[in-house]
Amino acid sequence: MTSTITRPATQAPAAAATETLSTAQAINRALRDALAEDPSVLVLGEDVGALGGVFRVTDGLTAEFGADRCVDTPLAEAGIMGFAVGLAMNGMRPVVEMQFDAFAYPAFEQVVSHVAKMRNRTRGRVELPIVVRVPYAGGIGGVEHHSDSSESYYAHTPGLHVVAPSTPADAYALLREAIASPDPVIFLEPKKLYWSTGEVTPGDTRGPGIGSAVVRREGTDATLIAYGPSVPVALEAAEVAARDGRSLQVVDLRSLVPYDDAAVCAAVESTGRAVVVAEASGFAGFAAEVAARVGERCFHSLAAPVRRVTGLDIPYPPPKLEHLYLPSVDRVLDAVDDLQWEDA
Amino acid sequence: MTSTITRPATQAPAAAATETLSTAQAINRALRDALAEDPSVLVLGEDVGALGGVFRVTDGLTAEFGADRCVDTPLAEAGIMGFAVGLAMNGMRPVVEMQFDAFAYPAFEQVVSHVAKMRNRTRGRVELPIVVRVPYAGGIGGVEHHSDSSESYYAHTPGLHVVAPSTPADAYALLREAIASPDPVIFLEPKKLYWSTGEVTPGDTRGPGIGSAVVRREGTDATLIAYGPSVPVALEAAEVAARDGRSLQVVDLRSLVPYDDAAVCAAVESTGRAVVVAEASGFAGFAAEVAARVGERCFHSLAAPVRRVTGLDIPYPPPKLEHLYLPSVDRVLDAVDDLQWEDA
Amino acid sequence: MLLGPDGRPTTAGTGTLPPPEDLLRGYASIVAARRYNEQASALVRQGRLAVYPSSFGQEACQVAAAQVLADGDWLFPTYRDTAAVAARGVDPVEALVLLKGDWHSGYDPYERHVAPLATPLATQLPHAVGVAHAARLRGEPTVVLALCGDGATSEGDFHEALNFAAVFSSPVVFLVQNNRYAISVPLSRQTAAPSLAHKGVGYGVPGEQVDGNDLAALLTVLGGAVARARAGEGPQLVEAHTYRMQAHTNADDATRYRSDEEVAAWVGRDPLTRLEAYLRAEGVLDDERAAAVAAEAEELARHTREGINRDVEPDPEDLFRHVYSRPTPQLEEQRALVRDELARDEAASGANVTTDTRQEALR
Amino acid sequence: MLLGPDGRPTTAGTGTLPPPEDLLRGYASIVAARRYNEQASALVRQGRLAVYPSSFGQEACQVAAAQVLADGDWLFPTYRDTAAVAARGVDPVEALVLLKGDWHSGYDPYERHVAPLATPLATQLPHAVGVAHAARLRGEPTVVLALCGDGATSEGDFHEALNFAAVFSSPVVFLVQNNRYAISVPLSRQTAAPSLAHKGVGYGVPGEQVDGNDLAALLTVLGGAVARARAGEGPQLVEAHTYRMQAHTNADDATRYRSDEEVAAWVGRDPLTRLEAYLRAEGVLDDERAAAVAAEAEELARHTREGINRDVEPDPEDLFRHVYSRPTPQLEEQRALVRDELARDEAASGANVTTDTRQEALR
Ligand SMILES: Cc1ncc(C[n+]2csc(CCOP(=O)(O)OP(=O)(O)O)c2C)c(N)n1
Ligand SMILES: Cc1ncc(C[n+]2csc(CCOP(=O)(O)OP(=O)(O)O)c2C)c(N)n1
Ligand SMILES: [Mg+2]
Ligand SMILES: [Mg+2]
Repeated sequence: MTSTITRPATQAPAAAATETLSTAQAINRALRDALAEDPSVLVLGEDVGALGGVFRVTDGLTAEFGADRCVDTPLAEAGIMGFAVGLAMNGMRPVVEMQFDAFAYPAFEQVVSHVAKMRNRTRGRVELPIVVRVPYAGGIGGVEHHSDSSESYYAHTPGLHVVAPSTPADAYALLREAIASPDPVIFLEPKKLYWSTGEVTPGDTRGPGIGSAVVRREGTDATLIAYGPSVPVALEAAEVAARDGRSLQVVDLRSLVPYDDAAVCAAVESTGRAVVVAEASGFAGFAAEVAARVGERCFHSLAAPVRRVTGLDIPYPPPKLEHLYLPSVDRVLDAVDDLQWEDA
Repeated sequence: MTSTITRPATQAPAAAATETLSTAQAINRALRDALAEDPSVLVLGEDVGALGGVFRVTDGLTAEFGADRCVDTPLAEAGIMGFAVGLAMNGMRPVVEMQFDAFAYPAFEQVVSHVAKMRNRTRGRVELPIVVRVPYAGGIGGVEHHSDSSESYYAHTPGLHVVAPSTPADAYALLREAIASPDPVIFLEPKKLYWSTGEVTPGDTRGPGIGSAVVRREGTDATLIAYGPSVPVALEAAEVAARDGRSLQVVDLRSLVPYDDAAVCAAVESTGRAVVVAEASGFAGFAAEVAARVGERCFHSLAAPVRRVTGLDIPYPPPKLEHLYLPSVDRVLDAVDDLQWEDA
Repeated sequence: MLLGPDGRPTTAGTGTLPPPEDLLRGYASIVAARRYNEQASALVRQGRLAVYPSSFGQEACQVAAAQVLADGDWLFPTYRDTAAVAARGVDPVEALVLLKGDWHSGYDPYERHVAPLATPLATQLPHAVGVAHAARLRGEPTVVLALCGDGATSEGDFHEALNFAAVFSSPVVFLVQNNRYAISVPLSRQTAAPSLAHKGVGYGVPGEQVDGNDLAALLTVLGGAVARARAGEGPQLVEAHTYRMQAHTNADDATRYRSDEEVAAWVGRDPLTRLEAYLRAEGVLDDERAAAVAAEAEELARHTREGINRDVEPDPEDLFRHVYSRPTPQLEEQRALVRDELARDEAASGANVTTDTRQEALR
Repeated sequence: MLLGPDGRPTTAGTGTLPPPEDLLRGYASIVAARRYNEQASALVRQGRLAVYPSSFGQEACQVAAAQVLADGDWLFPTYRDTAAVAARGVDPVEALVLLKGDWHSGYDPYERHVAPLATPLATQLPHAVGVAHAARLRGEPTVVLALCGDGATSEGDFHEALNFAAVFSSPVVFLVQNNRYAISVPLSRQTAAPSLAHKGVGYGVPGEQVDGNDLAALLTVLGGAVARARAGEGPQLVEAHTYRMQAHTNADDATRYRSDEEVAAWVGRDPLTRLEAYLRAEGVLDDERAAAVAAEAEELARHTREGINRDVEPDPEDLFRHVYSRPTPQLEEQRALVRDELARDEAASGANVTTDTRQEALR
C-alpha cells in the first residue's frame, strides 16, 4: 500500500513526545525544528517575520532565529522565487512562503523555467533544495484570488514534487522530508485545515514518505481517492455512507508527484469502483490524471466508470456562493450512488 | 459530429478564391483581413513590427497598417498582457503575440487572474476580446525553453477558450473567429506546422467553429483523438495501420475549450477503442482530461482502456533527443496494438 | 506640503493653494470618507462584511484621487480604495460588494469609469496604461489615475506598467499611497531608494512627492500631474506620504509590527483635523456648515449600512452566466447539476428537513 | 571613454587607464573572443551548431566581464555571452553545448562559478542576487556579476532583482550590454529614460555608463564597481554602450530593421582595432606579440572546431536521470519504454532495416 519510493534519509533526532497541534502549529514546529537543526535552512516570504505570516504559520521564527534566517522580503513573488533559486544554488535550503495560491502566479516563470528544470538542465550538477509553501484552496470565505487551487499547474510541470498533507502529523513529517529533499517541493497547505488539530510527534519522520499514498479508512464497496482539503470530505462521506450500509474506502494521496500508482491501483482493484474527490476545477485538473490512470491501469477491475467530484469549471466564487463550488459530502455520495450498482 | 456550440456571427465578406498557403501565411492573412475589416483590432508583441515576428507571421502588417495597429512593445510579457487587458477594456480587440510558449509564463498571473476572470468578476460588464497567439510545442530542433507545450495550464483555467489548429484552413478560420469572439482565446500555433501548406479560402469562416471537433479520417477499429501538432502524427499512424489492415479513425479536437464531448463520444462509441495523442508531457496534462472524459462517458462502449500517447514527463529535451520525447507514429501504433484485440 | 500639521499654510510647498471652494468640497468628501471607513469597520465587527481594508488616515489621498478627475477619466483602485471609489460617485454599497462576499465586483466599471477593485498587487497598473493608450489612439482626452501602495512598487508589474506608459507616452498618473507598510513589512524592506518618486527617473517619468495627509497639496500636485498628462506630457508619478492608521484589515494585528508611539505620532498629522483647522481659520467653514457636512456623511453612512444590511441572496445561476459570453456545454451540464441539487434541497427543506440532508444524519 | 575610436587616450573619461599588462591580457582575450565568434558562426553555417547568438562587436564587454572577477566570484551569463564564459576559463566547447543541441548546459557551473546560460530574459538576475546573498550570509567575499541586454531591462525580473539586491545590500554588479536592439526592437521602444544607467536611481543603486567598445574604460568602470560591491557598498549598475554587429542569431534577418549605414558607423568603433591601435602606439604590442596572440586564438578556434565536430551521441538515459534526484516510478516506466523501443530499433537496424520501421513502409 505504501510507496515504492525510498525517502532520502533524514537525520531525525529521537522522536519527542506526541502533542496535539493544529496543522498551522505542526508546520510551524517543522520549520522551527529544521531551522534549529540545519543552519542552511532559511524561511523567506512576505510578512513571515514580525507578523508571523498572515496565517501565523511562521510565528516566532524571526524572534528565535533572527531576521537573517526568517526573512521578510520585498513584495515581489518572482523576485522571491528567483532569489531562492540563487540561495539554493549557493548552499542554502530556502523555504519560501507564497502568501496565497493566486499570489504565486507572478513567480510562475521562475518555477516552471528554473525551479523545475535546473537539475535537469545541468545534468544533476545544480540541485535546488527549495520548498515552496502555498496556503492552498478555499473553504475559508476568502474574497477573490484567495481560494485558488493551483496543484494541477505544478503537477503537470516535470521536475517538481507536489505534496498536500491532510493531517497535522503529515504536515509535520512531509514538510520535514520536503526540506531535507534535494529536489524542489511544492508544499500545498489546505487553508481550511490550518486550524484542525491532531496528534503530532515532532522529530518523528519515519511514517510513509513523499510518494506514498495511505488508506485512511478501509472499505469494500468503492474507493474514494482524495488529497489535501478533500480528504476530510471523503472521510465524512464514508461515515455517512456507512450508516446507509455502504462501505467506502478512502485513499489519501498525500503526494501528487511522485504519484503512488501501486497503492491507488491496489485500493481500486479491491473495490472495483472509484470516485476521485478534488477541490480544484475539474477540467484538465489533477483529478483527470487520477481518473485517467485508474482507467488505464485498473480497467478490467472496474465495475463502473471512474467518477470525479471536483470544483466547478468556473473561477472560484465569492464567499456567499463557495459552498456550491466545493465538492460536498452530498456530491460525493451522489457520485457513489451513480456507480451503477444495479450492474453489481 | 460537429459542435453543439453556436458560433458568434462573424460578418464574413463573401468568400474569396481558394489559395494554397502555409499555416504561417494563413495566420498572416487572417490578421490582415481582421485589421482591414475592424479598426479596433490591434496586433502587439515583441518583434511583430519591422521584423514580422520571429516566425514572420506578422510580416508586412506594420507596413500596411502602421505602427499603431501592429505594435512593437517593450520586452515584458506581463506588461504586454496587462496592457492588452486595458486596451480591451476600452474598446479595442488586441491580438497579442507571445514569442514562444515558455516566454508567456511571465504573463501567467495576468492571464489567470485577469484575462480569464474579468468577465466573470464584473458579472459580464467588462468583456475582454483578447486573442493570445502562442507559437506552440516542439519538433523544430529548438534549444531549451523554445518547445514547451502549455495548453494544459490554460485549459485548466476557467474563462479561457483554448484553440489549436492543425491545418492552414483551420488556422485562418479559427483565428478569424477568435478575433471576433467577445471571449479571450488562447490560440496555439503548432510551430512545426508553420510551414505546412494547404488550401485556404480567405474570408470563408463558415466551417465548423470553435468548440467543434472534426473527424479527419474515417475508421472503424479504433479512434485516435489528437489536436494541433499531433494531428499529422495520428493521420500518418492511421495511414500506416491501414496497410496492416487496421482501420483507424482520427478526430481532430481543434478546440480544447470548449470541448466537443458529443463529437468525441460519438467517435469513440463507433469504434469502441481510443488512443489520445498529445505532445505535452502526459502527467496531469490535457490528454488526461480527454482520457478521463472518454472513460466516464463511453465506459460501456469501451473494449479496452483508453490509452495515452504523449510527451514524456520530463522537461522538453535538447534538439538531439527530442525525437525520443515526441509521440511518434511508432508509439501510436504500439498503443493501438495494446488495445487488447485478443478480447475483441 | 501646503498646510502644516496644525492647518496653517506653510511656505515649504512649491504649489499654490487651491481655491477655497475646492478645499471645502474636499473637506466634505474627507468627512464622508472618514465616516465611511468607520461605518465599514463597524459592519465588519457586526459580521456584515467579510473583510475591510480601511483607508482611515489616508482619506485625503482617497478624496483627491477622485476630485482631480474629469468625468471621462478613469480611476484604477485597489482593495484599499473603496472610499475613493465612493468619492468618485459609485454607490458606496456597490463599492463594498467584494468585501461583503456577494460577488467579486459590485459596480459597473463603465458607469463612472472606475475599474474593479484590484487585489493582485500592481496588476491593475498595466491595465490603466492600456485604457489610456486606447483613448489616445482614438484621440480622446482621457486621463487615467492608477492607485497602488508602497509595497506594490516592488512588483514587476509596477515596473512594466511605468515603462509601457513612458514608451507609449500614455496619459496615466500613477499615485502611490506610501503608507509606510505593506501589511507588516516596513518601507525599509521595500526599497533602498531615497523616495518612491525617484522610481520615475528610470523610466523618464517625472516623479513628485507630496504630503498625502494635506488635501491642499494633493489637489495641487495631483491636479498638476493630471493636467500635464492630459496636455500630452506623458505619464506622471506621484508619491503621497501618508499612514495607515488602522490594521491592514480586520484580520490583521498591527501591534505585532509597529509601536503605539509611531501610530500616535501620525494622529497629529490627521488629514481631516488639519484641513478643518485651516478652513475654520480662513472663515470658510463654520459650525453650521460643518454640521451640514456631518449630516451628509451620516446620510451616506446610513445608506451604506442599510444597503449592506439588506440581504440580497446571490443568484447561483450567476456562477455559470458570466464565465464566457455563452456557457460551454460543460458548464451547461454543471449548471444543470447545481440546479438539480438546489431543487432537491428545496424539496427537502419544504419537507422541513435541513439543507444538507445526508450530513445532518451524523450530527 | 578612455580610448577614442582611433585608439588615442581621451580626457572624456573620469577613470584612469588600467596598467598596460591588463590591457594586453584583455587584448589577447578580445582577439580570442573575436575568433571564437567567427568560428561559432562558421559552425552554424556548417550545420554543426543549431543556433548562435554572436557577440561580435561586443567582445570588449565579454572580456571585461571575465577579467574583473576573482576566482571565487560568480558570472551569470545570457545566451549571448558564451565568449565571456569561455574568457572566464570554461572549456569553449562546453560553453556551446546548449547551442549545439546536445544538452541544455554543457559545463559544471560550480567549476568556474559560471551559471548556466540564461535564455528566459532577466530571470537569471534574481538568481545572481540569491547567490550573492548566500555568500554574504556566510561572510564570503564573493561578488556576482550578472549580465543582461538592453531589452531585458524592461522585464519585471530586472526590477525585482535590482530591488532585492539594493534592499539586501547584496554584492552584485549588473552589467547591461546595451547593444541598442532587442532582436529587431530598437532602444527607443524599450525605454524613454535618459539612459539605462538611470534605472539605478529608483533602487538606490549607483548607475554608471561606459563605452562598451573601450576595454580600458570597461576595466576601470567595471573593476571599480566590483571593488565597491566587494567593499560592502551594495549593488552596482553599469550600462555599457555597444553594438551587435551581426544579426541576433543566424535565424535573424537584421536588414529588416536596421540600415547598412548604421552598422557601418559602428565598424569605426570596433573594440579590437581601437585597443590594438592604442597598444601599438604605446609600444606595448608589436607584430611578434600580435602574432603570438593570433596563434593562441587560432588554437582556441581549432579546439572549439574539433570539439564541436566530434559527435558525442547524447545518452537517452540522461532524459530520465536528472529530472529528480531519483526517478519517480512514472519515470522509471517511461525509461523502460524508451529503452525497449531503442532495443527494438537496434535489433531492426541490425536486420538492416531503417530505424522508423513502420513509417518506412509509406515512403
Ligand atoms: C501579487 C500579490 N501578492 C501578495 C498579495 C497579498 N497582499 C495583499 S495586500 C498586501 C500588502 C500591500 O501593501 P501596499 O502595496 O503597501 O498597500 P497597502 O495595503 O499598504 O495599501 C499583500 C502582501 C497580493 N494581494 N497580491
Ligand atoms: C522572457 C523572454 N521573452 C522573450 C524571449 C525571446 N528573446 C530572446 S532574445 C530576445 C531579445 C533580447 O534583447 P536584449 O535583452 O537586448 O539582448 P540581446 O539579444 O540584444 O543581447 C528576445 C525577445 C526570451 N528569451 N525570454
Ligand atoms: Mg502600504
Ligand atoms: Mg540588446
